[in-house]
Amino acid sequence: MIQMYGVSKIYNSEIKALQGINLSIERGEFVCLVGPSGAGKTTMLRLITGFEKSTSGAIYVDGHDMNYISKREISLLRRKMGFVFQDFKLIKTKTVFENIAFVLKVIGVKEQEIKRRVADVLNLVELLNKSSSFPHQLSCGEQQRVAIARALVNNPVLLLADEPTGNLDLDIAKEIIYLLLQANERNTTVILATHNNHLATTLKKRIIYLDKGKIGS
Amino acid sequence: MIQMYGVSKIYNSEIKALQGINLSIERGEFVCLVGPSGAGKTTMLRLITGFEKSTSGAIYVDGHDMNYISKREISLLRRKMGFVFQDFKLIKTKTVFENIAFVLKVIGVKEQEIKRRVADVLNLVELLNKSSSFPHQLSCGEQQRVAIARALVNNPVLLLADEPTGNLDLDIAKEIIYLLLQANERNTTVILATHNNHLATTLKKRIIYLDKGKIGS
Amino acid sequence: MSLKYLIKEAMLNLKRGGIASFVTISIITISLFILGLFFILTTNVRAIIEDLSSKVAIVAYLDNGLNKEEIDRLKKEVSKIKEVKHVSYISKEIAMERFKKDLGEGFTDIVETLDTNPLPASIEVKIKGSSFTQEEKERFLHLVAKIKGLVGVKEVDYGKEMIDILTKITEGLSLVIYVIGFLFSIGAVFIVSNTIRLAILSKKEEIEIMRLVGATPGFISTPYLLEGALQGLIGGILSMGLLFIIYKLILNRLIFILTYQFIFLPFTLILGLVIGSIIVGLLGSLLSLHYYLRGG
Amino acid sequence: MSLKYLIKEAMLNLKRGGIASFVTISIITISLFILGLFFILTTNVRAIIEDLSSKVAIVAYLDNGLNKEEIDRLKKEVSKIKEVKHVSYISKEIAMERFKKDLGEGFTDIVETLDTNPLPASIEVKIKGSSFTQEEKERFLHLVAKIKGLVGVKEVDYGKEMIDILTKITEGLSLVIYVIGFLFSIGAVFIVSNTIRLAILSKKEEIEIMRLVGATPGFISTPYLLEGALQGLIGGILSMGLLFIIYKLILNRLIFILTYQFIFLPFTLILGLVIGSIIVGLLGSLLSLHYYLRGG
Ligand SMILES: Nc1ncnc2c1ncn2[C@@H]1O[C@H](COP(=O)(O)OP(=O)(O)OP(=O)(O)O)[C@@H](O)[C@H]1O
Ligand SMILES: Nc1ncnc2c1ncn2[C@@H]1O[C@H](COP(=O)(O)OP(=O)(O)OP(=O)(O)O)[C@@H](O)[C@H]1O
Ligand SMILES: [Mg+2]
Ligand SMILES: [Mg+2]
Repeated sequence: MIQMYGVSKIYNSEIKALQGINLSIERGEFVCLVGPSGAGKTTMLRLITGFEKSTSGAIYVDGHDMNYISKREISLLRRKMGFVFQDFKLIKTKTVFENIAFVLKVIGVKEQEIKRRVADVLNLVELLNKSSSFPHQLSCGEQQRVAIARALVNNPVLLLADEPTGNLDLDIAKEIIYLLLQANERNTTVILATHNNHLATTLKKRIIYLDKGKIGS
Repeated sequence: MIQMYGVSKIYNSEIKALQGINLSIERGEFVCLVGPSGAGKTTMLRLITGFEKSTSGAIYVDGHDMNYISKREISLLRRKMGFVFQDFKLIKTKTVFENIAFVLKVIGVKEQEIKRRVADVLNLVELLNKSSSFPHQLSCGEQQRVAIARALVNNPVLLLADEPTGNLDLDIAKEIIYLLLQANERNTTVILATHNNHLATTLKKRIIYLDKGKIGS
Repeated sequence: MSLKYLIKEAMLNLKRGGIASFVTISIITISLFILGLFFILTTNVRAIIEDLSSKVAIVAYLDNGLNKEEIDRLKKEVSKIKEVKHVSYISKEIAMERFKKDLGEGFTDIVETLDTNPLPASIEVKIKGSSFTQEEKERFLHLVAKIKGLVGVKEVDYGKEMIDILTKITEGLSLVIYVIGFLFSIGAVFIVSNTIRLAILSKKEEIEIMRLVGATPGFISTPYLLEGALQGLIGGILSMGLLFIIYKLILNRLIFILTYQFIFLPFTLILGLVIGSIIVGLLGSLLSLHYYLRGG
Repeated sequence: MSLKYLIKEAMLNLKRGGIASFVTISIITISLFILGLFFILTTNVRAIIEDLSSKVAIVAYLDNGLNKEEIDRLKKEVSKIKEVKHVSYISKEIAMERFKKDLGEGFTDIVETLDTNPLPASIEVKIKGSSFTQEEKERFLHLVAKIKGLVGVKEVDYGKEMIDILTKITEGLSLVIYVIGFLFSIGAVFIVSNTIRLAILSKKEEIEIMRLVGATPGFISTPYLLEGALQGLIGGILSMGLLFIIYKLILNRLIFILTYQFIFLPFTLILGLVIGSIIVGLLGSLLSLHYYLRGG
């Protein structure tokens, strides 16, 4: 699913967020990306989404060379992915329902089915009652769950979750992790970035350690 | 320091974020506010800062009735407080240094001393090298630490920290908690809101449990 | 992406835009209002000049001793020329009366010492009013020559200086109005498109998020373009309404002072302004969206 | 809060505003440019009318048989009146020449049959040019009466109709220019203040944060107010520069076509526009800040 060959990302020609990353993630894998604050986890996910280009090295996602992918292709690729951003990235002027529905509208799902699927996924994260709230009317944890719901709603082939439980209590966090595992069972490739080593180890899945932009152990 | 008598906060005349809260926090206390996502932790802190008014009931902060406080008084009161917001609330157009320095400029600290104190506090959260970065150039955990530095820089009488370690790895999280404890030892009243029951209990400080807007046990 | 979805989105964006939408539309309204006001001004200046032009007359002095039939035949002949609006006969006697009046009362005695009336009879020809462009002027001179060539006409006078001045004013004003009108229009286009651009600037984040979840630039843009067009439309209509109110309340009341009836903009110009506003609204959106969407 | 800090903050905000600052200043520039253009137009229309007014002449017909000394004395006497610019004597002979010319060549024979020259000698008095307001007109009529009262002057002619028309045009145009100029200025104020308002709308979040850390409304506002004033200043200066360029490149070149020398805005008006722009920029900020800061 994802291959990286000697990937580096340097910001402002001095901040080495990633250095010489070699990595291969197979289709259907569940990978935990673990590292302390500032290790480069988010940066790596950004490169995979094509939101930023690498400074050097090659990245392939689902067969596409992310350095030479066209705008059209990148849009099509992203439609098969699901993202939980660390800062949620909800659209402020849209309600919870609209935020999640947007992902489905982009891929042309019918109005009726959109309603059903959004309701389903909101139910999973226990936010059905917040469907018509705007993001600023939600608690942080609630916003995070909306982000998770949005990532799950299109049954993505690849799911990138950046610290998806940072603002959630243990009970709900467990449920969210369970949702990710379930998705993985339906053959979704999952990358879970977290600073929580404990969480990663209990999952008993493949762990990639990142520190200061380098893969460690 | 803080007294609440029958405080309720109802959003949109139906969402009961807080209900009938009675509470007293003494000067110099260290209190953990624990509850699951959506329990009302952030709402309670917002009422204490005067950022929102309660729907009913009375709140006193440092002797001021928050329902009848003037704009001028509220500004003066806030200068004695420090906040770590859950969503950081850093000013996007200001650098890390400027964000922290602003708090000191407001209270009229001299240019020279501002430089020294901001450097000191950035050193505490290990971000001295990010001094001239803008918030969007930082990782989430780094932004959170800037927020913490800003809250500490004016040696506040009252420190409100809303989930201050949600985006931090265990090592740094411990250091941050240590900083809060240190501040408390210098007689700062600290309220730490967190969904992490484990963290709260290990601190061996007073814990207030919140659930669905009510104080539980 | 159905049209229904698009229009719904655009309306919703507009509504949720709150003050920003309101301010944007206000600025568009006022820009177009000012442009419209300028056009009203020029329309009326043109009307006044045309009015002046319509007062231009050709005086054809007649041969001495024409009889009534000959004069009538001549009048009829002149009336048949299509540029001619009105023909009137001025006898030798009337001409003398007028001459006396022109000279002032102090000199009537001098004139009265004359034993014959040396002034000729004449025909006064009013032409159909129109502004004196260079082209019109030539047509007019052609007409003068034609009347001069008629049997019984001895000499023709038409206020050469007046015609020259009118032509100069007409040509000069047209030029100035075109140049300044052009600059004004450019200015309005600039303000409207940039205001919409300013409004879209605040949508940077939301556009980025949409890109991140796989929406194509086209899919993202269309509702914003429509919103821009809608803002243009609303601004356009409001401005014309405001203009009409100002026209009715103020300009049209100046009539008492100016003894001139102000006219409003012609319908085609109103339509043009509103349609222009829509297009510029769309363009303003397109410009800023292009900026955000050209990246990955 | 030192002045240094304030100015530094304002400049920094402006710089970091990026495209938004740029677009805001552009809109201000263009609004003032259009207003300035309108003022150039009116300034020049006024100048043209004044030019026309300066061509007004009073003709004083003289008594028959005045000798050279008497005429010279009269000329000198008239020259001394302060409104008078130029005096010239037209003898009976010159008057007859002009009369023949006016009548046209076809009638010279008729005039030549006259044995005496019935036309009087006259003095042509040009007055110092100024626009014909109602007030000016009265002063002018006073002058006419004064000349008429002089010994040796029989009759005075001054083109009553021309004066009436000039007065009407002057008064009417002044009114229209004041009304439309007022509306234009209001429009510019509105656009500038609202553009700045739109720019400040995007600062809502940052203002809220500042409030949260204990900054007073005054402390928060001052840099923004200064920024608004700065934007007004920059926009004002740029617009006047642009106006001057357009004036030099286009308007001033129309001279070849119009045989009229366009004039630029008077310095006081330029200064007024720039200062007005600063004030409006400040006001625009104040308005929107007030909105955000009135809450807790
Ligand atoms: N746009 C940017 N410009 C400059 N530096 C950046 C930028 N984005 C990230 N960085 C830097 O790159 C490094 C890695 O950042 P990244 O966001 O990948 O960390 P992270 O592992 O996600 O950390 P966290 O757990 O705190 O979110 C950090 O030191 C950060 O300051
Ligand atoms: N502005 C608002 N409008 C409407 N509802 C709101 C608003 N702010 C908060 N709420 C609701 O009030 C409840 C309490 O929110 P609060 O932010 O206090 O929770 P919290 O305990 O901080 O949760 P978390 O741990 O997820 O941050 C939530 O259900 C939330 O949806
Ligand atoms: Mg991160
Ligand atoms: Mg919270």
